[in-house]
Amino acid sequence: MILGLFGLLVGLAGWHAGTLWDTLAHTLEKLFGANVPYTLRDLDFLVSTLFLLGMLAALVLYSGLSCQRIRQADRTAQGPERQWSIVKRQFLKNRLAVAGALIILALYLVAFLCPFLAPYDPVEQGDRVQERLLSPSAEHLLGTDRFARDVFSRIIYGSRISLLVGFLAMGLAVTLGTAVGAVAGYYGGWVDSVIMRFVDMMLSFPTLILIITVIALWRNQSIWIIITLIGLMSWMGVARLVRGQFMALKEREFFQAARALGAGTGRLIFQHLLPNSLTPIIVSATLRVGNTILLEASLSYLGLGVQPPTPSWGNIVYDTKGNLFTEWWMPLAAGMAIVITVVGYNLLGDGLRDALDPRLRE
Amino acid sequence: MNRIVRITSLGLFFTSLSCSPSSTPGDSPSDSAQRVIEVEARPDRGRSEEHNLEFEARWNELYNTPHDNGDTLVIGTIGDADSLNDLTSAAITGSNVIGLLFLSLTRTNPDFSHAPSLAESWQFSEDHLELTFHLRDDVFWHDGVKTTAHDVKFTFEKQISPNIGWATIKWKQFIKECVVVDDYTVKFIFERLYPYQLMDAVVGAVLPKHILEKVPDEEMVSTDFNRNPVGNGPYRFKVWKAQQYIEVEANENYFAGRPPLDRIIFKVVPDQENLALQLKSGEIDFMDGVPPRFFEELARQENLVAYIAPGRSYSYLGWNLLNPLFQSKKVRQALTMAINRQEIIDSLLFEFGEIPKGPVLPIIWAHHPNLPDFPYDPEKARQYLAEEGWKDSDGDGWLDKDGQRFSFTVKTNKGNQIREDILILVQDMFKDVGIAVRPNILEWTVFIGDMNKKDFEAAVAGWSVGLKMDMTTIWHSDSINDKFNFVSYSNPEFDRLNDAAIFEMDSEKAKQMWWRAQEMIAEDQPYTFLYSPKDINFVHRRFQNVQMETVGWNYNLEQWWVPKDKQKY
Amino acid sequence: MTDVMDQTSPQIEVRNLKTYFYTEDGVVRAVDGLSYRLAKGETLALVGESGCGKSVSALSVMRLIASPGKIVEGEIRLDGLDLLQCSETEMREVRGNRISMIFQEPMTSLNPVFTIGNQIMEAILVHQDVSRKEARDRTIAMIRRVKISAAETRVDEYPHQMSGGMRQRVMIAMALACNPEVLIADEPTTALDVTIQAQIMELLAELQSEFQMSILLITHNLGLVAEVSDQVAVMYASKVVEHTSTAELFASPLHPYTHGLLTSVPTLGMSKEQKLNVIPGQVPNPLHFPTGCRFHPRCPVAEQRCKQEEPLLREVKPGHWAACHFIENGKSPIKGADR
Amino acid sequence: MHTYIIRRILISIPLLFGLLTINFFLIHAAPGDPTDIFYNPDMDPEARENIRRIYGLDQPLGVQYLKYIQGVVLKFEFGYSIAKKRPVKDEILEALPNTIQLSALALLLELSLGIGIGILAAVKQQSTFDNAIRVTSLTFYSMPSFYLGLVLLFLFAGGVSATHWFPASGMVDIVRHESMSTLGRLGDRAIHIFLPSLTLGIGAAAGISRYMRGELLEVIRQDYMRTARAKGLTERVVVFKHGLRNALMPIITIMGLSLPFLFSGAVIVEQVFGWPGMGRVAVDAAFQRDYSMFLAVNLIFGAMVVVGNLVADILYAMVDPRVRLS
Repeated sequence: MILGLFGLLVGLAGWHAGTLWDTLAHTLEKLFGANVPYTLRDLDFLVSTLFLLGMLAALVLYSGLSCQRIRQADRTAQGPERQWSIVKRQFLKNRLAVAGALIILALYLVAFLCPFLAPYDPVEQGDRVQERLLSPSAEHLLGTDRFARDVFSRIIYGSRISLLVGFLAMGLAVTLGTAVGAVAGYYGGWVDSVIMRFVDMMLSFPTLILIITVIALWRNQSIWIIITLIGLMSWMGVARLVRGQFMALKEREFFQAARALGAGTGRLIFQHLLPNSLTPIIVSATLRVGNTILLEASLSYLGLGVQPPTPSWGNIVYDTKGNLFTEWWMPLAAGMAIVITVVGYNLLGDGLRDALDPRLRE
Repeated sequence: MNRIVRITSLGLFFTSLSCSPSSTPGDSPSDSAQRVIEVEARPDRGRSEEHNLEFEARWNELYNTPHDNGDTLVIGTIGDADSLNDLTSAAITGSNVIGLLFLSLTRTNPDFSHAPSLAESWQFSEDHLELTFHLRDDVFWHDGVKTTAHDVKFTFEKQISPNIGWATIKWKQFIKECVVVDDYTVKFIFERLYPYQLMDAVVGAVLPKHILEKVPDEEMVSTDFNRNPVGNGPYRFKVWKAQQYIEVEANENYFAGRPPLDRIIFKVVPDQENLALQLKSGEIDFMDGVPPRFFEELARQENLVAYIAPGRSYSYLGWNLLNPLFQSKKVRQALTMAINRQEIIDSLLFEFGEIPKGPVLPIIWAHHPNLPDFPYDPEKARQYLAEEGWKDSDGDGWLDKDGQRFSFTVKTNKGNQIREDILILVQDMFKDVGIAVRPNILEWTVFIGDMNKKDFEAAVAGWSVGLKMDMTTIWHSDSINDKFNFVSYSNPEFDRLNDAAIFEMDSEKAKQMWWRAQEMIAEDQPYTFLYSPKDINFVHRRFQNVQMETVGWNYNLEQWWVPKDKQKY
Repeated sequence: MTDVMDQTSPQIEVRNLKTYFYTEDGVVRAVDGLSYRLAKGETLALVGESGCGKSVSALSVMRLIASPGKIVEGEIRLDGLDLLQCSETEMREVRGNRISMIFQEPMTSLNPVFTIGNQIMEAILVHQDVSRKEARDRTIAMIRRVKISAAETRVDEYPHQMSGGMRQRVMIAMALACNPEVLIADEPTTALDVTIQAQIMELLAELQSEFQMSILLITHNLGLVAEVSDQVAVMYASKVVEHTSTAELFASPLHPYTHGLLTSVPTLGMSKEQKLNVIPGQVPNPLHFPTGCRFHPRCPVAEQRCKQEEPLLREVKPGHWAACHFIENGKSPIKGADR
Repeated sequence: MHTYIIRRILISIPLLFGLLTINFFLIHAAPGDPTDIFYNPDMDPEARENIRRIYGLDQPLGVQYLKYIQGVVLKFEFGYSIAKKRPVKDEILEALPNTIQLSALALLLELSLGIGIGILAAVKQQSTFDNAIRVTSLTFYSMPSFYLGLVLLFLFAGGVSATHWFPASGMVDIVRHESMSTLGRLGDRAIHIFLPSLTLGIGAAAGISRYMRGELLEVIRQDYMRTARAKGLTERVVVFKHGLRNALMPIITIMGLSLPFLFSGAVIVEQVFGWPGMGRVAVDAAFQRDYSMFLAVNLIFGAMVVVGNLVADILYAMVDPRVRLS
């Protein structure tokens, strides 16, 4: 089912360019009149993230239901609702985790509402002679860059790239990793050893350098290529994880039983193994988002990120580090934005782990 | 020293150079309170075969001013050298070091005329096809061997060897052979007559035969000499730590006497901010091609002196003439008028630059002072475009013509922030006249590849102007394929003029032809000539006798010195 | 039969011990007013269903209750010394030295990364100042004592190289290394299979007579109790409900719960018609015990009174203590309780 | 043991081979050409052709591949660097020690800081101290290395004159180093390597401390800890002897896995602090399409990762008696 979701996901990635957008935009124009707050780019982001949030929700739900399955399999007398109330309580109890969740939530709101929140258009340039490199003030909270663009607005819009990259790349990585890990873990034997050798090989690439090379294969680094590359570069961890899970679960009674009852491969994987591996997958996925965001930032810093003038936090730092002597607040702010986001995701991930993982429960 | 035309790549390799300061020689800035020295440009004298006594006198004066020895100069450079062997070096850092380690037959004067160096004197034969050099007999390689005519001949043979791939091999194309008359006399025999015979003969550092003759041509690219050169110049090679620094030390038995500074160290720092930081904190003493954005901060530093020199390079926005969009001259002129070049200079170069009207910069003798120009005028631009049929018929704010929107991609190379910025600015400026521009910033190698394949609509790039007046490789229709006429500019009349001018021995006649040629290009606007950046150099004020000259900031590097009481190291 | 309660100088005496756990959903009264005495060289069995607070009480004696658990009240006297008044340092002197403990799961109770020898020696080295050499010799001797063959080689083996039974022997060796006065055995055999169980218990009995130590045996296995213990204390819902000599208990269980407990295990010579008695309902939630007699919801003879009044543990007949309102002159309220 | 190591090495050979192959075709597939760095109008197309011929770039890709592999396998020869005008081997032999120096120190920092803080946080679990530590370490963990580097650079390397305590780039004071006493040189190296290794190590350290905390909390729950306490051991002995050793085992594996990230980090850090290491060589090689250099660098990185993991596994087997290498 993950694969299915991934299918959709890829579809979306391709789809975003498709004509469907124009029609969407035009209908919006008809609805709101000419002055639609959202541009095509916005819609693009909106739909994809909404979709992804949906996907995550689905996954969590799925894993929740499956938790119940494994509980019963394990003969521990706990209904799903009890299970869930525990998880919920555990999570809410963890103040840091809640904080993380709130940060992420806030960030998504910001990303969704950019057109309303940002005081200026992020790429619109002001009077480049009079209004460039202004210091922070009431009308320009973080001053303006050398194109007289409002840095604050750029950082607000930058959130979209980072969030999009983080989310999509992670989705890709996790899906891929799960698929590979599942195959290796389920079949074991030589299949496993071949796959794992490959994983080892991938792991021994210094990611950044490889991406630098591969990215050159494309003329212009559209955000989608970057996302794909980052995804393709960071699935190995998940693969190992899932494989391990499968290996362990295969020893469990409920699986032996199911197999003894002659359940088919598909059923075994999707009904028994996968659901019970989801908890760690979700946790590691959440924690992974942070890494992907950092990777995107590093790429942008090397000048390999999204093409200007589109703002991303990474390329704002890259772009304004020359001002460090004088307008130091610009790179500082953009960098802090990255840090806060990643912190948010990691807190969230920790929280989820502590909540979902019974072993860690005090 | 050997300066050549090169595409300024990655923005790291601006061939920098300044002109003679208004201040008189010897009087160095630290005496006067002056901390920013603006230098006025003076064009070279074109074809110059006779000595320029005035400059030679000054050179010797500089050399003989009483001075203290000692101290070290740390030069910050963003890129490492690739080789210290003139035959294989491609990076600018390399050629700067080579300038200190090796002698050429002649030294270049501030006005591009030739001064004695390894060669004491030279003269042409009657038919002007033979050029004889008389070498000094007191020049020694750093390993003690004498430098002789045999080295000169050997060097020439290596330079033209196809199995070595010397970068400026083309300069030797009209030299038939090099003959050793006696140990200190060498003769170059030319196939034909042309203005730059002397320059072509002397270009390139003379190399030690007794060391390199053992090396097969194919192995020249990787021979140990590339990293452990033995020269005969004022400084001798000491150590090169890859990606860290190259250190040279004073050559005690240099024929003109020991240079004052004990050591000169080229420190490699791969990051612009870091370099500026070290200049500020005094970890490095000198940096050329300082990005304008740092000027303000660095000029504030008490212990730094700035030298502002007119640029030897210009950046342009080239229109691919094979693309139907840009085939109309009027459209190209309109595009130029749509760009506020002064603003680019003001905002991106912090006013350290000028608008070049044509491809030949003021510092070149053939420069045309009043070319037709297309100053910023969006109104006129729209009008021109309208006349060419580009109107905003569907009222969406973008110009269109028979249903096709006026939009194109502008490519440039990554790493040169100013160029990247220009794309952003230009995109905004074109928007005002209703033209949609998509920036596309590519890696250097990819960018060059696309330019060669003509796989671009418009591109921002730059040329740095060479010593020779020759427009062939960039503008001639023969250069369209796998040469440097990227935009495929083709104009028979221009070709004819150019070909004639190259070989015109009469400077005045030549000048007229070059002017005509420049007018054509200015008229046709195959490029929009964006800006010619001034070159910003910062040097620590303790250094005396700093004489930045037209031929480069390192014109008299070997003569810089520091008073004992001010010496740092 | 000797009189447990006023026996001279009990080895260990627990009075009205209360250990509570302060969880976010409320106070769990794991041990709630527990009292018992254990005489020198004797074995007291603490019996009860799982979750009735047996193990917690044991850990309380060792003062190994970690937060959110806390000993809120009571006395624990070891030869008159009140452990609850001891400082942590003094307590450390007691642990593993005068009182030591073996745990339920031999598989996980040994540290996987140290040799068993190392782990036994540790105990000796902390409590007695002897050279490592000496300590090692003793360790080997100890291992031999618990009937592990080839002690000299076994001493350097790691837990994972041993069977469950072996590990439990190692645990015992570790516990007895400094021949303690009291050994607390918390379900020492539940994790082992029957044949091994017997061996281990045998071993314990042997060592007991050898070391003259008292054993507090915590178990739910009445079979074991019958075999080894001199005294029995039956726990229900964090309290002792009956306390007497083993023989007496099995002869005439007075408390309805004890009765239920006994009749719920098959005994030899039990005719087929006699069917196993099952105690209805389940163990009450320690978060909120029933008012009055905590057993009343499950008690066959419970009445209104049981709901209000909490019965005290009283001597219902000489040497026999029980907590039930309806025990008159040593007669169980349940018909045919005495056999 | 030995057989195990040998077997592992044998297994890793095809792995590295695959790595080499993939890289080879990747870098050649990438547009652009190494001779582009000689690009200037004075160079005739013929001259470029000469260079291409000298470096054998004119031959079909397959042939180039076979030749390269042959060179590597038979003569352990990595070819010539077009950009550096010298045998690849020399360049690497110069850069590798520097990167190893940097990474090693970073690793040391990572472990000492990470483990130390992790333990503190675990022992003081749920205390405000614990939370403070967690948030701070998380912040560093979530900080892009280039950003941290930039900040440190400007705070302590000259941006703020008041706190100009460290040099901004390089490995040594290139002017004075030669004339220093042995001790002086050591100090010189120390202050030069400090900021880079800090930048590289601190993020990872934060990561480790997070793991460490988790592991220790996990271990503290184990039965054998109770046993240890029951023996009358002091809490310190219980935690540090019985707890730590168990908690450290997973850290070893993580350490092994963290190597590639360390190298990726080096790419950035070396750029920011002008550290003359493999990272910079790699980036240059990638951008300049310096084929043989690029391949060699990646091969080395790969090999180091393989060895690192091997070492990690061996260490693991040493601390965990349950694991048998065979």
